[in-house]
Amino acid sequence: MTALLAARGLRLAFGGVKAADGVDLDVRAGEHLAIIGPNGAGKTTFINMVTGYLKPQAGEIAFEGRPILGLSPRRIVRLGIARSFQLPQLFTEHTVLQNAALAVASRGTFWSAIRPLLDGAHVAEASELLGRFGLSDLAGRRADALNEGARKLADIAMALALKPRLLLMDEPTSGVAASEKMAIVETLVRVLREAGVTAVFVEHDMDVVARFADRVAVWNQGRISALGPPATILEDPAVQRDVIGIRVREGADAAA
Amino acid sequence: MSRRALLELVAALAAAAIVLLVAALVPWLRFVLTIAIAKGIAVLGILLLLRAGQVSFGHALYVALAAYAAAFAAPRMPEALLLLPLGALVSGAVGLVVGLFVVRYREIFFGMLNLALSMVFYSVLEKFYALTHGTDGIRLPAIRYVGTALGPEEAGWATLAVAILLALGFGAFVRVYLLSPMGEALSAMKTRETRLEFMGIPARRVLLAAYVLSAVMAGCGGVIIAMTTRHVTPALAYWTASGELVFIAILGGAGSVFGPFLGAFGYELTRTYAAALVADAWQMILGIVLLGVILFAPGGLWGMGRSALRRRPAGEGAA
Amino acid sequence: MAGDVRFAPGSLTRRAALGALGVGSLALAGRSVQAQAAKPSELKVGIATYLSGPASVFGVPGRQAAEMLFDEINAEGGIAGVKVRPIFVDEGPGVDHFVGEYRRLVQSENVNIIFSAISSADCLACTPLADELKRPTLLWDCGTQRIFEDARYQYAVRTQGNATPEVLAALLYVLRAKPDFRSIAVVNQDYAWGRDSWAIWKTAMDTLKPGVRVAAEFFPRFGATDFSTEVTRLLALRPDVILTTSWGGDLDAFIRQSAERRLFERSTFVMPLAESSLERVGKTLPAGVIVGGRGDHWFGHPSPKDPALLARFTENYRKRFSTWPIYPTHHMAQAVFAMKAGYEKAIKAKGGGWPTDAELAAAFQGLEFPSLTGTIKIREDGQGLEDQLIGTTVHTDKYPFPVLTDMVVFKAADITTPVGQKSLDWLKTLSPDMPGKMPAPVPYRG
Amino acid sequence: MPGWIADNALLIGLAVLDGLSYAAAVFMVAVGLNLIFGVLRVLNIAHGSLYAIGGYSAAALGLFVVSRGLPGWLVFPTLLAASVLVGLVLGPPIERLLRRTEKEEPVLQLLVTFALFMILEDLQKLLFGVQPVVFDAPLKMLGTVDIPFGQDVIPFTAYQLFVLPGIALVTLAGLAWFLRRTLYGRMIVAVTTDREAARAMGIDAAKVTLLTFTAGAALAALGGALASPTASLVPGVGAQTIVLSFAVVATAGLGQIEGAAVTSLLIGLGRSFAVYFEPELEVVVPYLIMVAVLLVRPQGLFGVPETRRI
Repeated sequence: MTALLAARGLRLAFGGVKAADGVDLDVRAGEHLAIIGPNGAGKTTFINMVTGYLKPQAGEIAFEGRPILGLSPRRIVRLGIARSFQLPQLFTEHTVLQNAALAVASRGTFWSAIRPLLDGAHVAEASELLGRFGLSDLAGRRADALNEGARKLADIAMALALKPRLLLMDEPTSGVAASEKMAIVETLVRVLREAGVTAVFVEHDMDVVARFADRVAVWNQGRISALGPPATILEDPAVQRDVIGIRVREGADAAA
Repeated sequence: MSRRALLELVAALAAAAIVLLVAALVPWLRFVLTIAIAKGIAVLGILLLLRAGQVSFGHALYVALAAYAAAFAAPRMPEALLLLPLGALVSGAVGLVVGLFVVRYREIFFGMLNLALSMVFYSVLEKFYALTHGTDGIRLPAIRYVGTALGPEEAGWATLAVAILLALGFGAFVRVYLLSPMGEALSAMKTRETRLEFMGIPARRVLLAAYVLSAVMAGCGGVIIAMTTRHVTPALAYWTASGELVFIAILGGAGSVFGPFLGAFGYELTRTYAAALVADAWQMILGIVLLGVILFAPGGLWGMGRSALRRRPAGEGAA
Repeated sequence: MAGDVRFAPGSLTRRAALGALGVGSLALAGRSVQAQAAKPSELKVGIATYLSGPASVFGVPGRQAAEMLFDEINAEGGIAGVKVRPIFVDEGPGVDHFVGEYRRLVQSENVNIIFSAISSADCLACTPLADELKRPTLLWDCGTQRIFEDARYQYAVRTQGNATPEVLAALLYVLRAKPDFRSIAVVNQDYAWGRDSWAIWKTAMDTLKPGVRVAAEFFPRFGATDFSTEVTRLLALRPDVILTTSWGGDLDAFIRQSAERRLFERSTFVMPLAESSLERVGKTLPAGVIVGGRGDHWFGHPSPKDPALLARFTENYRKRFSTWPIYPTHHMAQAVFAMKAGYEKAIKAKGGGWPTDAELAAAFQGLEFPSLTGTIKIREDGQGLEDQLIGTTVHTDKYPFPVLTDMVVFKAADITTPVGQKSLDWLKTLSPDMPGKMPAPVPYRG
Repeated sequence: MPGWIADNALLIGLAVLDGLSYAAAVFMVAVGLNLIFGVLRVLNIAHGSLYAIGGYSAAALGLFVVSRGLPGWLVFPTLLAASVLVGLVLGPPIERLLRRTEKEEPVLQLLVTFALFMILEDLQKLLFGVQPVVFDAPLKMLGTVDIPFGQDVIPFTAYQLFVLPGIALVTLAGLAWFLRRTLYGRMIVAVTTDREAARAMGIDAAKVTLLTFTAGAALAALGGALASPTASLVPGVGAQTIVLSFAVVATAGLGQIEGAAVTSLLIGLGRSFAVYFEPELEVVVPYLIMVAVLLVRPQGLFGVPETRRI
């Protein structure tokens, strides 16, 4: 299987903290790859580097065999890489439908940008997309009036509206009430499978990872310390100690 | 055309008719109304920028640029239908050059760079005294309309008519623009500019397009002002003139293309009546009006009118 | 409209009533503008002056003089039995607003005559309007010489001089008082008057005394408050003469900062507008400074035509406003006197009938009328011929501020650009013996 | 270039002296505006009016002190007292108005200050009249200092040479100390840097806002008070002062007092060099400096680039 995205030797340090310290990572076409790791390990940095928001100090990234390092986020999006955000980046003064429609319209050319945003084609596609995410009932609401779960889904829907071949998701379920979490994951799994999109997601919740991922990469101290199918990785004692264990303790602290 | 668009079109035409009627009934107001419409057109451009959350404290630059372009060209080319595109072109071209620079900045930096550039232009008008006559200004000759020389009275009417047509045209255009992805991207910029970039939309270019359009509209406003007062001075470019445009935008309300015109009428009429009532405290009256609008009706005159319209059916039901 | 109110319950009543009021006042405002030959019940005078911004330094004294003189005219029964009423408008907001105000004065207030304005830009903008709207207009204080040199107007005349004689008089005075000066520096405000007055001075100086070196040309921002850098530069340059046509706050600050740093000891100052600052700056302004007041205006004029008139005006003004009158009050008085004389002339020409606007406007052409200090004649081109008084400051015990000595009253006809010529061209034709022919200076008599 | 400097060494020396005193005057007006901007994120257009009213009040109080025959040195505390008074009387009500509109769009807050500017402009006229007001007792009391200039001497006023730069330095040092070493100062810095984080830490933002605004207003008034001995106060002086301060704030970077100091210095020196060597450029110097600085550092001289967390 060829790599859709290939990262080689990525290095990036903020002051003394090495967020990436020689990372090699391949994303295979069609897979759902989870990146797990302790907080502050640099997982989000990876997404930021791939999408052009941060520039690594060394290394290379190729998408479909084409180097994309140094391109602006905008160019990278146009090549077919979209992302969602840990803190959903919605246009808060717009309705959910407008958000989605704007994302749909953003694929268009300049002249289509002069047509009304809410004309037939944009709206039809945006509505259909929101429907797939189960957000139809909320389409008319302003984006700042949604609960966290719906905001997360809308955020991802907007990324998907760009028809990417690679979707990067930064903690798609963080901040969502535990009771809603699995429902969101089910929606996501279904929608992404239907769309046939390759997806990379950073996640802390091992249940989500287990349900969602085809492969898991463990990001620890700026390196990929383990990579493999969820069954293997999540059972690895070292991973449990370094990553999952910490999560458990954090959870215990929060509970106490 | 949607029902709402039709309704707005009817309202706009009715407003135009009212303006003409008032100008016919009260001759001296024709001048004030023409100036108000000219400023309204300029404020339409401010409205676009406000949508993106950016406040330019220097758009008087484009009003003045076009007004001076008209004043310089008028002796050789005294034709309204040529002066208007000329002013729009000059302002638009300078807007493009300046825009390429200022759209990289946001908020205070955006506002202050615009202010700085307009003040530089203001100084240039003073410094090149031999050409511009400084604060004395330049007088425009009588302007022809479609090649016809008109008497002062008819010229006044013609300018008002041109102003109204331009206002209707730009109003309709801005309404369409704001509802298009380009326009929606402006307000999207205000809330989440980074997201736009991650959607492949070049935020700076979205702002640049709006900026150039706003310069063009300010330019058209400037030419109308020049043709109406027939005397241009550097005061057109002073920073308080830019502040006035923002003032009008907020007074009218940024929620609709009607806002700028409501604001401009409100502003000019308040100023005129305040000046007539208390010649040496009109500023204070304007200030108090503005403060009142911000504190009690932050949606501006448009927002006030709309909520009054919304409330009315209920009121009638009760009565 | 009242009928609507009946149907409207609650809050609507108020709204409808307000609406009715609004329309009512608009309609009232638009009443006929065709007031003509019938004698009016009162004579309304629109007066444009600065009531806001830095130029209110002149605008407010102008208004005060108008209020006082209008009261005096009314106390004497008005003009031909008609009481006069001033309607003031503020020039502060700028030309585009002022043009609207001018129209309002004519078309809504339906004034009989307009006094306009302090700002040259306002005068340039409104003179064509005067002809367009056919309303007699007296240019009462603006300085630019361009108005009647560039065009002719039927309805507008100027009841005072203009920049050319005002600046030329000061130059002639310097050429006589300090004939061998070799260098000059200028510190003028950066706006039309500052630039124009320097152009006039420079052109005339190059004709009358070629070869004077211009050591520095400063045009600080209009409204500048800090001149310390300019003062330092001038202290280092030591020009023989320093010219400044600044006025108001700018001039006051410049005088104080120069005095404190002894610049007055190094150079001879020429300040053609300083008469209006004398009382404020007081004896900070040293003796030996050449001062003018845009005309032959000063309460201590050496030879007023009607000494009682000047004394009475000065005294009444001081009593009412507790300050000395300055040149804008004189200019306002000239406009008021011109209005009175113009009406009387027009009424006489009509054998006692009330004149139309056109007849009144015609009466102003060639009119001679008294000023507080002399007589002013309006030339056929509409320009007023006003004498110019220039003097040198001296300190006395009688006043807490400098007074003028070695006063020269220049005859207007000698120093005003002839009809049909442009100032800058005419100044190039002056003959070098001109300073020698000026009247003898008159010393101060306490 | 070195040749030119050698030829003009003496003049350059004078230009620096002039530039320093001008810079001090600019700094005194701009620093309060910058402080307020840092905390409230509002460009206070009424700052110019506070400057003017400060100047008028100082002149009025000073003239009163002199007319009563009180000891001359009292005029200096009078300048300070007038400024504090103006800050205390006008600062809190304006701040209240601004806080009322806090939830609205930023442009509305800006317009609130524009409205206040218009109101205060006329109020000032009603209170103090239109005739230029000067109170030059402090200037005269301190006399002049002769600076050698080749064979010549150039008198400078001691006020310009020592008092203005001195007070500016004391203000700068005092503010720096206050902001770094005191609790309230640190609260102000915290709110300036990150309002949300400061709130989350339990800082009473309302209190900080009130304190900052009052202090900023007093500083504006002090700027006016310090100018009153040399400058003429006339209607409209506020409008002209405020644009210059705007340029300083944008050039300096958000709320950075050191930035305001350096920018004032740049503008002061730039202006005096312009007057010496290219007078026609004088008026546009501040704007040219601003454009140049922002071209190189888009966040202002001392501003920290805002990295948005996404």
